Amino acid sequence: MSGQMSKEALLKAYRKMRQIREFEERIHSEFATGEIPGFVHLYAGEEAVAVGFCEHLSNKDRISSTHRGHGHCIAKGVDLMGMMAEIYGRKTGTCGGKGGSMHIADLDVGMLGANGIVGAGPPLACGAGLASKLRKDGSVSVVFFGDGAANQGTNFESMNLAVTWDLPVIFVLENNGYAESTSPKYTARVGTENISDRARGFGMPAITVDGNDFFAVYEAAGEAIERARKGGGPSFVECKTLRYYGHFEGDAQTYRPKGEVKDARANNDPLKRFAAAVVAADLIDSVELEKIDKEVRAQVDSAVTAAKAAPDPDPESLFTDVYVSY
Amino acid sequence: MSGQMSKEALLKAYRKMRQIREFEERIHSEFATGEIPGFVHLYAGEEAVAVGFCEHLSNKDRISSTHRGHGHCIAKGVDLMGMMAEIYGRKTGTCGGKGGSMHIADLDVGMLGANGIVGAGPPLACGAGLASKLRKDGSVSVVFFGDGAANQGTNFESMNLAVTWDLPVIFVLENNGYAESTSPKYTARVGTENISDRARGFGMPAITVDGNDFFAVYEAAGEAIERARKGGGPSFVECKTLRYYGHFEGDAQTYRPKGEVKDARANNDPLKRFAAAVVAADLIDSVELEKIDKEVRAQVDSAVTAAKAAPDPDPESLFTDVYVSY
Amino acid sequence: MARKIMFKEAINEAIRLEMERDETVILMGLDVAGSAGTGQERDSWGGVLGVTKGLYHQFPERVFDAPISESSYIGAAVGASACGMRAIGELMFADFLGVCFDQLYNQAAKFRYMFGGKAVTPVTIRTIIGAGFCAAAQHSQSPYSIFTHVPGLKCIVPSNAYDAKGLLATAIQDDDPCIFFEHKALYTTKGDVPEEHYRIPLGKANILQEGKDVTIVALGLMVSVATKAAKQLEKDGISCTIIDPRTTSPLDQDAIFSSVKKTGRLVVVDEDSSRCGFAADIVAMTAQEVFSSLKAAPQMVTPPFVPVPFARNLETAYLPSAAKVEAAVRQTME
Amino acid sequence: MARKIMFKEAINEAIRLEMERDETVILMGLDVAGSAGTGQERDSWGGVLGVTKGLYHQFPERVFDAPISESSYIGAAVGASACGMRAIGELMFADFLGVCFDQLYNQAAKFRYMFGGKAVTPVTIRTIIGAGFCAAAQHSQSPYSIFTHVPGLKCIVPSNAYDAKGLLATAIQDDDPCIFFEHKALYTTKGDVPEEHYRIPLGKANILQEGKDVTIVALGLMVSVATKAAKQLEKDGISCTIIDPRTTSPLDQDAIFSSVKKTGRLVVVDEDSSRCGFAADIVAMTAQEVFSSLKAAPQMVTPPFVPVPFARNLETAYLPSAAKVEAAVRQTME
Ligand SMILES: Cc1ncc(C[n+]2csc(CCOP(=O)(O)OP(=O)(O)O)c2C)c(N)n1
Ligand SMILES: Cc1ncc(C[n+]2csc(CCOP(=O)(O)OP(=O)(O)O)c2C)c(N)n1
Ligand SMILES: [Mg+2]
Ligand SMILES: [Mg+2]
Repeated sequence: MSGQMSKEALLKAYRKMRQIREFEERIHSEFATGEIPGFVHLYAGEEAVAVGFCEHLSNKDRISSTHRGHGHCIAKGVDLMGMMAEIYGRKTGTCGGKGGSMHIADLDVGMLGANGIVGAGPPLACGAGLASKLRKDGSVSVVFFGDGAANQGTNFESMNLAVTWDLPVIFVLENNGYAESTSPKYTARVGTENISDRARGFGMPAITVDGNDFFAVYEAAGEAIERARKGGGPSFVECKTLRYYGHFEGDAQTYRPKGEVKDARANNDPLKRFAAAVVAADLIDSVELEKIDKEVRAQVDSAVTAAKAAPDPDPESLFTDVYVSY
Repeated sequence: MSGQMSKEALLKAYRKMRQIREFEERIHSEFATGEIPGFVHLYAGEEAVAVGFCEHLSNKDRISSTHRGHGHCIAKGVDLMGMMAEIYGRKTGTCGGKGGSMHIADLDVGMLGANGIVGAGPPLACGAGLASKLRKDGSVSVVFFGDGAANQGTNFESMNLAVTWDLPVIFVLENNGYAESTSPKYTARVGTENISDRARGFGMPAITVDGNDFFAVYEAAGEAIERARKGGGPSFVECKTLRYYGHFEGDAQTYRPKGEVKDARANNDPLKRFAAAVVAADLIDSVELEKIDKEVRAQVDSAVTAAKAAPDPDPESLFTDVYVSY
Repeated sequence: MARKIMFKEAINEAIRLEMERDETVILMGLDVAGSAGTGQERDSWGGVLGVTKGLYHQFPERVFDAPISESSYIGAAVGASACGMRAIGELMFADFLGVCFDQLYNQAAKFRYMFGGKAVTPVTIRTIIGAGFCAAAQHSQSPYSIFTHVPGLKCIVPSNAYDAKGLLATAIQDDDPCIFFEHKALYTTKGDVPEEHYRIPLGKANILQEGKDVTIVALGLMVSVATKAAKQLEKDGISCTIIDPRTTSPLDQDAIFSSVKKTGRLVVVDEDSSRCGFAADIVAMTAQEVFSSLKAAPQMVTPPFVPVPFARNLETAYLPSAAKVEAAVRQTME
Repeated sequence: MARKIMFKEAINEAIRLEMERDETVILMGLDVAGSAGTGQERDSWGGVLGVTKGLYHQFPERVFDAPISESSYIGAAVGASACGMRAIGELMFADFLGVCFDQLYNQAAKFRYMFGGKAVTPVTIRTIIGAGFCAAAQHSQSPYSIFTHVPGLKCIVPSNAYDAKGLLATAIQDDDPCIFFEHKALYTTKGDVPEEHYRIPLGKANILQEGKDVTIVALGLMVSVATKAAKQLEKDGISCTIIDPRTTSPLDQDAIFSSVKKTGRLVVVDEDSSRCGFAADIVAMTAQEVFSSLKAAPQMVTPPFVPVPFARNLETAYLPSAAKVEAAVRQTME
C-alpha cells in the first residue's frame, strides 16, 4: 500500500473511484429506461486505473481517452454535472449536447477528449507531450487505451515516436480482456505473454500490474510519471482489469464466461479492495467511506435530476462551433 | 557458406545479383541524360538481400516490394526487358508504361508490385499469406521494406496480424541506414539495438544478419521460409546493407559521410564478396563469373536499346484498365 | 420464394450464398465472428450489429476476426483478393476510413491501372453509414462521396433489403474493388426477398416511380425520405420521378438525364456532406449535360456543412427530411 | 520591398517569419530538417523538395524530423495544437492522406464542434499535390476535394508565390485546422513577393481579370492554364473573367456568383478527380444559386476518371490544358 499517501489523498482517491462507480451504475439503470441516447460504454470495474493515474496529475498535465471515457473524465476532474447533462444530450452538458458520451472533453482541466476512434488518442497524447516538452514546465501526458486498441497502428507508431522524440508520455493499457466481443484467446491474441512485452520491444520501460489494485496502479503510475517529468521519456504500464458491463449498453455479452463479473465483483472489486486495505491498515474508518458513498450517491442523483430537467440544445447551435471563424 | 547450394544454384544467384547491379548502374547513367522520367530509386548495393530470399521462392510464392523495387522484381523473375521499357514509359513495358519504376508488378511470377506508399506492402503480403494458408499449398509470402518503413503503423499492424493469424509471411527489413535523408542517428532512432528486437517483441522469431553477405542472407531466408512453409508462422529477418546511390536519382546526398559508398564498394560489396568466397572455395572459376558479367552487360544493353526504340503507349490506353468492367 | 426479411438478414444471406457457392469467398473484420474460439460460437456476435451472425459457425475456416488494426486486415483483404480470393472485408463504420484509406485509395483502386491491366482485385468492403441514432460525429457519417471520387473503386449504396441482397451478391462476384455502404437505419427494415440466389447489376438505377414534374434522385435511406415527400406532393398535384441510382460508381447517368429531359427539374437528396459530395456531383453533371432541358434551378437537399451533432433534436434538424425535400421540389416548381 | 522569388522560397519565408514572430510555431515532418543530428545540418535537405531548407538550422529546437509514421506525427501536430502550439505538419505528398486521414477527418476537424466550441486547434498541414512529373498514380494526385468535403477543415490552394506567402502566414495564425496544398509544378515559378510579413485572408478570391463573356474558375496550377486559354480566346473576341478562389473552404461564393450573374457562363478548371470533386462543387452551387443567370451549360474541365498515368504522353493527355479550356469556353458560347 502506498505509504506516501496522506489520509486526505486516500479519501480523495476513494471518492473519485466511488464517483465513477456510482455514475456508471446509475447510467446503466437509466439507459435501460430508454432516455439516454447513443452508444454508451461503461467504465465500472476499472476505476483503480483512471484514478491511480490521475491522482498524480494536475490540470497542466493532459490525458487522452477512449470510447470508454467517463472514468477518465471524472478522475481528471471534469465536472460531473456537466458530464451527466452531456450524456443526456442537454444544452447544459460539458459539450453543449453536441458531443455525447463518446466525446466529452474539457481542455481546461487537461482532458483532451474521449474518442470514438480506437487508437486516435496516442498520437494526440504525443502532441500534448511535445507541447509539454517545449514548454519545459514538467507537465506530462497520459494516454489510456484498451487491449483491443493496443493493436492499432497509431498506437505502435506513437510508442515509437515517443521513444524517438523522448516525450513525456505515459501509455496506459487498460487490459480488460475484451475488445468488444473478441476474447484474448482468439483475436486479441498477442505473441507474447503480456502486451507490455510488446511495448518493451519499442525500447521503453514497460510493466504489467494488477489494475484492480489501486495501490499497485498508483505506485507504477507515480514512477512512470515522475520519470517523464524529469525528462526520462515515455513508459508503458499495462493494468489488468475487467469491465463489469457489456461492451456498450445493450450488449447481451454472449461471449463472456458465466459468472465472470459476479465473481470479480465479489472477490476482485477495486473499491472493495481499497476499502478493505485502508480499513485493515487502520488508516480510515469504514464509517468515513460510507459517508463518502452517501454523498456521492446524492451528487450523482442530483446530476441525473438536473440532466433530465435541462433543456435541449438551442436549434441554432446546430450551426455554431464548426470553426473559430469562417 | 551455404553448403547445400549446387554450382548451378550459385551461378544463378550470381547472375541475378549481377543483373540487378548492371540494371541499376545503367539506369543511373541513363537517368543523367534526362531520358528517364519520374522518380527512380536504385537498389544497387543491396542485391544479396533480394536474391538471397528469392532464390528460395517459386512463382507460387509472392513478394511485395517498395519504391526501391527493381532488385526485387529481377530477383523474383520479372522480365528485364519489360522492366526497362516500363521505366522508360513505353508501350512494351511490363505495365504498358502506365506504372513506371515505382509500380512494376507481375502477378504471374508472384510479384505483387513495387509500391509508392511506404508501408503499403506488409498488409498486402499478409493477404497473400492468408491466401496461401487457405490454399494449403505450402506457398509463402515475403515482404521487403526499409528501415524507414519499419516505423509505419501498417508494418507493426501486419507483424501483429501475421502472428495472430499465424500466417506464412516473412518480414524482410532492408536496413540501409537511411530513410531518404534521415539517418539512424536521429530520426530512424529506435529504442533497441536492432530493429529486429522490436519485431521480436511481437512474438515471432527475429534475427539480424549481414545483408551484404549473400550466404548469411540465403541461410536465414531458407530457415524462415521453411518454417513458414511448414506452418510455423511468420518470421522477421533484418538485413544490414547500404545503398550505393542517393535516395532517388538526383539526390545530392549531403547527409552522407564522405567516402561511405566508396568504402563499401571496395570492402563490402555483396557481389565481390560472393565472388571472392566461391572462388576461394574453389566452387566456381572466376572466368565463369566474368562470362556471366559479359552476358548480363549485353542483356541490359539490349534492354536499354529496345526500350529507347519502343513506342509510347497508345493514347487510348489512358482510358483503359481502370476497371475490369464498368 | 420471396419472404419478408430484414435488410441485415438479406446481407447475411447474400454472403452465405456466395460462400456456399464459391470457396474463395472469405470474410474478415472486427467481431465478424465474435467470441470465436471461446466455445460460445453458436452465440457469436456476428459483427457489432449482428449482420454476420451464424457465418462463422457455418464457415469456421473462412471467417476471420481481426485485431483492431484496419489497415492490416483491410489491406490483407485486398492482398488476398489480388491472389485469387474474393475477400469481404468489413470496416465496422465507414467513419473509420481514415485509419485504412490508403489500402483502398492507392492500392486496391489503382492496381489494375498501374499494372497495365494485369491485376484483378475482386475485394468487397462492407461498411456501416448513416446518422439518426445519436451516435455523434464519429459514428454517423456517410462518406461514400469520398470513395466515389476515386477512380478504380465501385460504390454501392442499397436502399432496401431486396437490393441489398442482389447488389451484394454482384459485388462479391465482381472483379473490381467494391465498397458496399449499409445504412444502419435500414438494417431492421423489411422487404420481400427471394430465397434464391439472384444478382442486380451495378450501374443500373431503380426507378421507383415515374412522374412528369420533377426528378428526385436519392440514395440509401434517403430513398424513403424522397418517397414520403413525393406522396405528400402528389396530393397537391405535383408528380415526381424517384430515381435510386443504387450505385454511385458506376452511375446510371442515362436514367437521370433522360428523366430530367422529361421533367426539366431535378432535386437530389443526399445524406453525405454538402461540399464536393454526391448531390453536387449529380447536379453538376446534369447541368453540364442536359442544361437545355432544365426549367428551374436544380436543388440539393443535404445536411448543413457541420459535423453530425449528438443531441437528438440537433441530429433531427441535421438530417434531410421529407419536409425539406418537399420544399425543394416546390421551389423548382415556382 | 518586393523581389522576384520562387514559390517554394515564399513558403519557406512565410514559415520563417511566423517562427520568428511566434515561439509556439513548430514544424514537423519527414526530412523537414533532414540529416539533422549528423553534423551536416547546414547542408540539411529541408524536405524532399527542399522547401524547408535552412529552418532547422535557424530553429533547431522547433523543427522535427519524424519517423515514417504519418498518423503519429500528423496526430502529434494536431494534439500539440490543441495544447497551445501552432504546429505545422508536413504530409510529404497529399497522396499519402490515406495513412493518416483520421487525425484530420475525425480529430482536428471535429474537436471544436464535438466539444461544444471549447477546443481551438490551430494546426496547419502543408502537403504537395499535382501531376506533370511522371510521378505516376501515387505521387501525382490533387485530393483537395476530399478535404474540402470535411466540415471543420479549411483548404488553401495557392496559385503563385505572392499568394503562397500571404496565405500560409494567415493559415499558420488561423485558429482552425488548415490544409495547405502546394503544387509541385509551382515550386520553381517566380513572382513578386514583398520581404515583409503580410497576410491574405482566407475565403477571398483573386480576380485575375474581368471579362464580359465567360467566368472561368481555376485553382492552383490551373490558374495559369486558364490564363493561357483566356489569352488565346481574347484574340477571337471572347473575353473571360478568371477567378482564383485561393481557398476552397471557406469559399468566396460571392465572387463566383456575382461574376456569373454578369457573364452568364461558367467554366471550372480543376486537376482533382472528376467525380464528387471541386469542379462539380462549383458548378452545382452555381446551378442552384444563380440558375436564372446562366445562358449556357456550365462546363467542367477535369482529368478523365482514371488514375494518373506514368508515361509522359499519357500524363499530358490526362491533364487539363489550355486547349481543353478554350474548347470548353467556346462550347458555352455556342
Ligand atoms: C478505428 C476503430 N475501429 C473500430 C472501432 C469500433 N470499436 C469501438 S470500441 C472497440 C473495442 C475496443 O476494445 P479495447 O481497446 O480493448 O477497449 P475496451 O472497450 O475493452 O475498453 C471497437 C472495435 C472504432 N471505434 N474505431
Ligand atoms: C506513406 C509514405 N510516406 C512517405 C513517403 C516518402 N518516402 C518514399 S521512400 C521514403 C524513405 C523510405 O526509407 P526506407 O524505408 O528506409 O527505404 P529505403 O529508401 O532506404 O530503401 C520516404 C519517406 C512515401 N512514399 N509514402
Ligand atoms: Mg478491452
Ligand atoms: Mg532505408
